[in-house]
Amino acid sequence: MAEVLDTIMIASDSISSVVPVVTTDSIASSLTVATDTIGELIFSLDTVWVLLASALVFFMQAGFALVEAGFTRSKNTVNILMKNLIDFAFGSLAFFLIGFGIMFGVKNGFIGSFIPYSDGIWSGGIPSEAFLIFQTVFAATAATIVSGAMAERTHFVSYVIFSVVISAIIYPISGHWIWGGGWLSTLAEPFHDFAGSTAVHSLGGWIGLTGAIMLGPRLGKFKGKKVNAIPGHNLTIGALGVFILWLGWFGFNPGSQLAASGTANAVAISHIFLTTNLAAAAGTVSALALSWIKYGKPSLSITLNGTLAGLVAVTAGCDVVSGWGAVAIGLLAGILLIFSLRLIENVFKIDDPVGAASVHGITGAFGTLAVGLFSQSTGLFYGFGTQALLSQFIGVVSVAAWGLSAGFILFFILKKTVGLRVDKRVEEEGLDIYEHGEAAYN
Amino acid sequence: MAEVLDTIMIASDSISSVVPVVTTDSIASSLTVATDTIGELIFSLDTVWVLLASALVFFMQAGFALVEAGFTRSKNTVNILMKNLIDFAFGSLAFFLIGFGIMFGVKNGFIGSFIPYSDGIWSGGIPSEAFLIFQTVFAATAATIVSGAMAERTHFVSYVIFSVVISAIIYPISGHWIWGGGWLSTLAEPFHDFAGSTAVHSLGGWIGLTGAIMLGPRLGKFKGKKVNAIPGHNLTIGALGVFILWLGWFGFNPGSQLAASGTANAVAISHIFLTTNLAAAAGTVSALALSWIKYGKPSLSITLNGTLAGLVAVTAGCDVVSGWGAVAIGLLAGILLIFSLRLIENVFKIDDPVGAASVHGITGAFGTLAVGLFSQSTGLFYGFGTQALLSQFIGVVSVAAWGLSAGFILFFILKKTVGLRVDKRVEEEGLDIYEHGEAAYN
Amino acid sequence: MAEVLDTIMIASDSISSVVPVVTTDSIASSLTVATDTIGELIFSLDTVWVLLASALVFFMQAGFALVEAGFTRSKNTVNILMKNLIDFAFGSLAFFLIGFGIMFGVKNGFIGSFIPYSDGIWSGGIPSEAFLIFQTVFAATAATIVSGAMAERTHFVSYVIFSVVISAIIYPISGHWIWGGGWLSTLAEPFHDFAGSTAVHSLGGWIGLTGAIMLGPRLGKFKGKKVNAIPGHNLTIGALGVFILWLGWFGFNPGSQLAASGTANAVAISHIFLTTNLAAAAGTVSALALSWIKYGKPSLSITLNGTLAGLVAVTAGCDVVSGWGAVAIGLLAGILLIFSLRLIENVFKIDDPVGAASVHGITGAFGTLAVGLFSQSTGLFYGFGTQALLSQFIGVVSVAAWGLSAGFILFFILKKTVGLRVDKRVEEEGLDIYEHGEAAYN
Amino acid sequence: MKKIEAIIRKTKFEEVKDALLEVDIEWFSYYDVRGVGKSRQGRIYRGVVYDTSYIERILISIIVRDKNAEKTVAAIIKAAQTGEIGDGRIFIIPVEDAIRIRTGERGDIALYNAEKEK
Amino acid sequence: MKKIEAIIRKTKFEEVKDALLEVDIEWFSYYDVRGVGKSRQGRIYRGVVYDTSYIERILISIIVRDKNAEKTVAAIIKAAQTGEIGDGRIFIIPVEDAIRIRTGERGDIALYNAEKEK
Amino acid sequence: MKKIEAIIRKTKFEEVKDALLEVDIEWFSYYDVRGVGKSRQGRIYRGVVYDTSYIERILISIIVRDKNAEKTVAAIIKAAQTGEIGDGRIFIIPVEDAIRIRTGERGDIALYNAEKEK
Ligand SMILES: Nc1ncnc2c1ncn2[C@@H]1O[C@H](COP(=O)(O)OP(=O)(O)O)[C@@H](O)[C@H]1O
Ligand SMILES: Nc1ncnc2c1ncn2[C@@H]1O[C@H](COP(=O)(O)OP(=O)(O)O)[C@@H](O)[C@H]1O
Ligand SMILES: Nc1ncnc2c1ncn2[C@@H]1O[C@H](COP(=O)(O)OP(=O)(O)O)[C@@H](O)[C@H]1O
Repeated sequence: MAEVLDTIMIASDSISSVVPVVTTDSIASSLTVATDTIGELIFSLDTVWVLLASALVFFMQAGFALVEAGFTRSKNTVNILMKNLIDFAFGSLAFFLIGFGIMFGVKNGFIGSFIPYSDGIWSGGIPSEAFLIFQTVFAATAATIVSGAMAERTHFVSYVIFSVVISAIIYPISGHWIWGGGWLSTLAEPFHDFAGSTAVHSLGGWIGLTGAIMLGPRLGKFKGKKVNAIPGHNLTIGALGVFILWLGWFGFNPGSQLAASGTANAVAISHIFLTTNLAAAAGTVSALALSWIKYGKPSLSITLNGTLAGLVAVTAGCDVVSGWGAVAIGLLAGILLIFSLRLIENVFKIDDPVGAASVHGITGAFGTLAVGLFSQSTGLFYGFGTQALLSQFIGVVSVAAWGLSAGFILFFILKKTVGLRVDKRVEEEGLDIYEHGEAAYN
Repeated sequence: MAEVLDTIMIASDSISSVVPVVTTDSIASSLTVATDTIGELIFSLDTVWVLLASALVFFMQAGFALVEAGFTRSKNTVNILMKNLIDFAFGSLAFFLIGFGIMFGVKNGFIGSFIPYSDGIWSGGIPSEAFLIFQTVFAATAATIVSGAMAERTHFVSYVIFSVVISAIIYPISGHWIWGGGWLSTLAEPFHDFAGSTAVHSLGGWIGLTGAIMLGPRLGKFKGKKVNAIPGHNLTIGALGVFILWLGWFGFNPGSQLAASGTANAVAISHIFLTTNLAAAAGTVSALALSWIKYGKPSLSITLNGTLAGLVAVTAGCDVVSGWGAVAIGLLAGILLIFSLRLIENVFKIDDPVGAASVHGITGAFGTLAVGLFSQSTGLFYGFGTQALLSQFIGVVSVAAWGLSAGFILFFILKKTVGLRVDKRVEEEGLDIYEHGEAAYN
Repeated sequence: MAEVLDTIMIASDSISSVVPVVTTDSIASSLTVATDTIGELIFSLDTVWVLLASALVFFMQAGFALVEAGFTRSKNTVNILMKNLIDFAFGSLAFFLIGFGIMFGVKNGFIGSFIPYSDGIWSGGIPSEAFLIFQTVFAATAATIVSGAMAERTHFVSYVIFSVVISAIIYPISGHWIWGGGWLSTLAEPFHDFAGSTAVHSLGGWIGLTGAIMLGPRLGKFKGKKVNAIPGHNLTIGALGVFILWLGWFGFNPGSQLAASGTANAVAISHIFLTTNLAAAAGTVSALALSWIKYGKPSLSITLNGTLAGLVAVTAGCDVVSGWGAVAIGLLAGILLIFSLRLIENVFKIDDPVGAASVHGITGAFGTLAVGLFSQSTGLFYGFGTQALLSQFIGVVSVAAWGLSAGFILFFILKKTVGLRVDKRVEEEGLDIYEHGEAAYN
Repeated sequence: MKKIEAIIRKTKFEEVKDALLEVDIEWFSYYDVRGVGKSRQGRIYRGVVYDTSYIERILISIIVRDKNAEKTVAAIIKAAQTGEIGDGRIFIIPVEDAIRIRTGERGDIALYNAEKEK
Repeated sequence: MKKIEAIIRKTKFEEVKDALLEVDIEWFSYYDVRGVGKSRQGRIYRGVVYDTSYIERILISIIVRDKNAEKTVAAIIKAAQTGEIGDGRIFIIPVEDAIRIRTGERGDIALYNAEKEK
Repeated sequence: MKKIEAIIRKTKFEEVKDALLEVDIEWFSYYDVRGVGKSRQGRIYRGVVYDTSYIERILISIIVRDKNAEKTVAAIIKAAQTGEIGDGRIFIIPVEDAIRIRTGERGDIALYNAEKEK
């Protein structure tokens, strides 16, 4: 690139220095070179932005691994870490081979095309490989969420299979509806899910919920009417995981702009950065406050979940809500989360060890609906009527239906074939030794 | 943005291809578009730089959480993690609502204006929301530092209150003096604190010192003349925290340039990156060497503090000192640190569990003064007289006075109202169970 | 920079608005300013890219520290952390003072010049200080790798000395051959090691292997014919380390492009990002599969090593292999790794606690050779004959010879002077207490 | 007085605790032990397979008055038994004396709560 | 010989150690135990409140010659007593024999340092 | 029945385990203890030097039939002895009864494997 520019410089230097030779033509051609170079710079800056955002989102895999490991028991730590490692590994390959084509391939409203990634499938303002990477790290997130809800009792071989199916097929299909030009993006008022409250988080949450139901609770979780707490083994690691996720979200949301150049984009990514942070902060604060009021003591485990709830909720509308809107969404998400945790655990007696269904499923759905209320350009609270809210509702419901039913079929098949749940003895003594032959701590 | 550019391209293509139509006017207007686009690109690149720097600085919250957790006992780990989580959450909201206005609002020498953040308060070469985010992550750092000095014995409710007050009021006021156009920035030779050795670190250190004094030492720390070591429970976590902080500092210092475009800025941020790293390395080495000589063995806990000392010290002058100057500052900071730790603990019998007053207060002050010596453009050692040194001295002393007195008033009120220190029994059995009803490790 | 641009804007505004004054000359001079500004932007964007990549690569130090700490016993954790901290600290200073000059100084084929870093040594499209920083974080990686192979039994003072020698002299010399314009870069078909499979990883692996041999195995590792497993104390920490390394590699490889502006660079860094990720994923998957088949259970410790193997192997050719090529290289690296671990441990009875010689040495060499096969522009599999493969072979062998012999001489001298290995009692009770007077966990 | 040392499965701890509370054993200590036994587990670490039978167990230590020993043993067996290999063992060890640190009281009285049982 | 098992507060450990050294008890072992007792603590985890009384304690195990038993007990009580609930207990258990692994010496002599006490 | 409590170096554990298996002791429990003794270590933490003699040891607890006590002790000594200070001690404590939780069997039979030894 430097060489190209040298040419322009020499050209334009000659223009200004050697006065007589200046002709309109030579200026015009220098200008063309300059303009082309500007175009390339725009392309480059956007690429840099998307790649660095991808790196941040990738790091969320570590965040999820730590959160899930920290919030479960030490006898299953190797298993949890392994799941989080291999779902990204398999997911990267599966999305390259199958998922990307399904999600972004030739457009029909329901599904893309079954072809491996190639340069021509997608084109836009960044290299298609940069776009592929960014989409890959998103796809892997959906699968990872599921592993949390099904922790401490799932057969490892089953996990490998369903994590591949999720990244390769389930996620790309609903993703196609929303981001691949599918039917949700062509509603009269298009369904708005900027960075994936529904496309990624809710979907993961619903599949996880289905899995948790079909697996049944961990041994000892429910005893008659009594709900037993099964505390995680290392909250330091869990808290670090949440900090890493918070960091990663600064790639997840602002990166979804897919561009940074130009005043409009620069202002947009700054705004998204701000709303993301405010919602996270607000979710933390409201979960803290409510846990304090409800249980008499400010609980770290709940507060950490509150942070995630705020982040998940704002993801759909981070680009269109105001700073104040983000605070409101975060506060509500933190509160909703606590009730959701209770509901799922105490009322429905579903055992979701890390609360994935609540954090990702419920608050993801809430955040998506909230766009219909808080969007500054379409929201009810800004006087734009219920049109957008309706579209959001359709999107939330159809993705939930998809996640629950696809999850059900998938887990049902696995249950009948390789088996979904480990033996009682394995569960009691820990999956680490029986499934992996290794202990995390020695 | 791509569309805009397409227009120019088409325009300039037409200019060069359709030879006869080339008029001076059409070229001039294409040139205007090109120039505007360049302006937008500058704006965008600076925004990207500041946002990514903000993400790195945000991650320092995790670093502080781990350092503080690792260097204290396991029975108080939930409490420490909780503090580091909620001070950022409350701090983000408080700075949005109050702090930003006080720090950057209508300029009078002592304080800004009491208004929530809004677009008009600040304007510069990046979106004001990007600037807000960058300042938010800085504000939260000051509060976090305090929690280290007051660890293992502070009432949680008190902590919540004072962390809000610090982010919302105390930090923004002295911040206004230095960075908001206040009196320190209008001295004859303006006080130079590039990225906050004094504005952030020293301030946090002094408030923490006040708090540590007013709380009194942890039970069992001093027994008659004897000083007991209370070793931290997990140095692996502590070391990871230091690595994360070091990483975050690459956002903290180079990000404070607030711009990256143009040769001058690019050279500046590279230089700042280098001086930051050299000072950290030098602080590590000198603390290692001195601890080895003094205690007969190279101590990890001290060496890690030495790294931080080097980083804190170079923060004020990272833009104006040479690489060699940075090495000198780092070496001195590592040595000063060890003497400061001894002085505070053994002579003054103040119990600062993670050494925050030494690492942030003392070496922050030292680093700020060092600008008056090592600055290549104003420093004594470069033949510029004592003018700058004097300004630095005024700044250091006035911020110290502010931190100590504001801290004193704040903690005094808390002591008389909600209470600053937990009961003896709670302290003995651990704050985790009594204040949070949770244990970090199960 | 903003001011400069304002001038152009005013200039070009005047051009387009004040119609009559438009002269060819005024346009020409505005165009020159615009072109210069574009040149500066290119410079700036490249700088931003390299600095952020440097930050990511720096973070790999934390990754190595955690991997090594996690995969060894808790009684030596302080020692391992200390080594990883101080090798970067000493390395930063040593590379600034000596290493950079040797690597990039006045070109003769074998070695550069013995002068401290100064602005004039290197020049290119980014500030030389940015280049220095990027090279510094690379240099420190080589030394860090060695500490893993020699863990749990090396005298700390010896470690300090040899880590300085590696960063200051050994690494820069072979680095000069490859990247500093030395003899390997001037072969007919130049040796291609894009980001350092050989220059960094293999070299570190070979030196580590030499060290492991000269130290002898840890007590209790081999008992007669039996090989005992000495499991690491914390796989959670180890897994986090691998995630951090994976993240850091997104700086290591794409950052080695040293430029991001222009379509060609943007496409290149995107492609490198993709190949890096695909190889890591493939290495993970093949190590998982083979460990599952070979040992009956999917082993986390091996799978984590497989991830690293994939990353190390693709580093040499990440820019020239296709996505599919990267997958192939990763798959082979994961398999090779497992056989290499067995070979070194069971056949040669060499005790390399974290498998550094296999992960970095063997798979680094393999990945470098693979360039001769898989390179889309020179590789055998793409019909370009064996020319490139031969160059790769020459490079791999000569760096191996250099690493093994320089390592041998270095360790031999240390063994005869300060001593390489700690006493039996120190090794039994742990280096933490005897060498550092501190325990990691309390 | 007797010391009852019961080595039980970790997963049975809560049930044993409840069973003990039911027979009015309200004070006891416990800690993690590892048992070595015959139910071997193959483990792998970085490719080295090693046989081991280290099984995590909880050791409950209860000091009871002689008359309470049998009911304590019975309560533990009832709660900890699964019938499968690895249920653990109970050992009964003689104890000569007990002292309550808080009051210095010695003998049987140090074991029960004066207010409650008289 | 007697085995003195003292279950004390973690925070009192240093004082007890010093007190023991003062009465010439220089060798002993200790480990962490959790006590179950009546001073219940409410804990919350992710919104589930659970009552528990698990309290971290240190168990000190000292094997002493018969003649030293009483002074050992007295030293522990003196150092560990706070007068508040939760101070812990001391148990005295008979020991039949002791062997020093290094030398194979048996009986009382295995317990004290020959050079020092004769 | 006897309880053999052996406090050994951590590094000798594997050897002791093998030695015990050789004399047909196949079941035992062990856990980490810290020993306080005279081989003091100076430690530093953030510049405060503190003397300590906390040494990590493993405590092996084996309940054996009376007739097996001596051979167990001998096996441990053989495997754990290095001759240097810090080899540890073995204590023999009387045990009144043993119960196998799985079957409820009491006495000697609870200690050995019926199928194997008869
Ligand atoms: N003789 C013994 N001495 C000490 N501990 C023992 C002894 N026998 C059994 N244990 C402990 O009890 C645990 C469980 O006993 P086990 O024999 O597996 O029960 P089961 O007879 O039901 O198979 C063992 O893992 C070990 O920790
Ligand atoms: N009968 C017992 N058997 C075993 N351990 C006991 C017994 N009684 C008390 N302990 C241990 O001692 C600890 C402290 O005893 P506690 O009864 O709380 O003291 P206090 O009598 O001063 O209230 C308990 O937490 C428990 O670990
Ligand atoms: N009287 C005792 N009571 C309890 N534990 C003891 C006693 N004497 C020794 N130990 C334990 O045994 C360990 C090793 O004993 P030590 O005296 O160091 O062996 P040696 O006699 O070979 O020097 C000590 O660290 C301590 O844990």
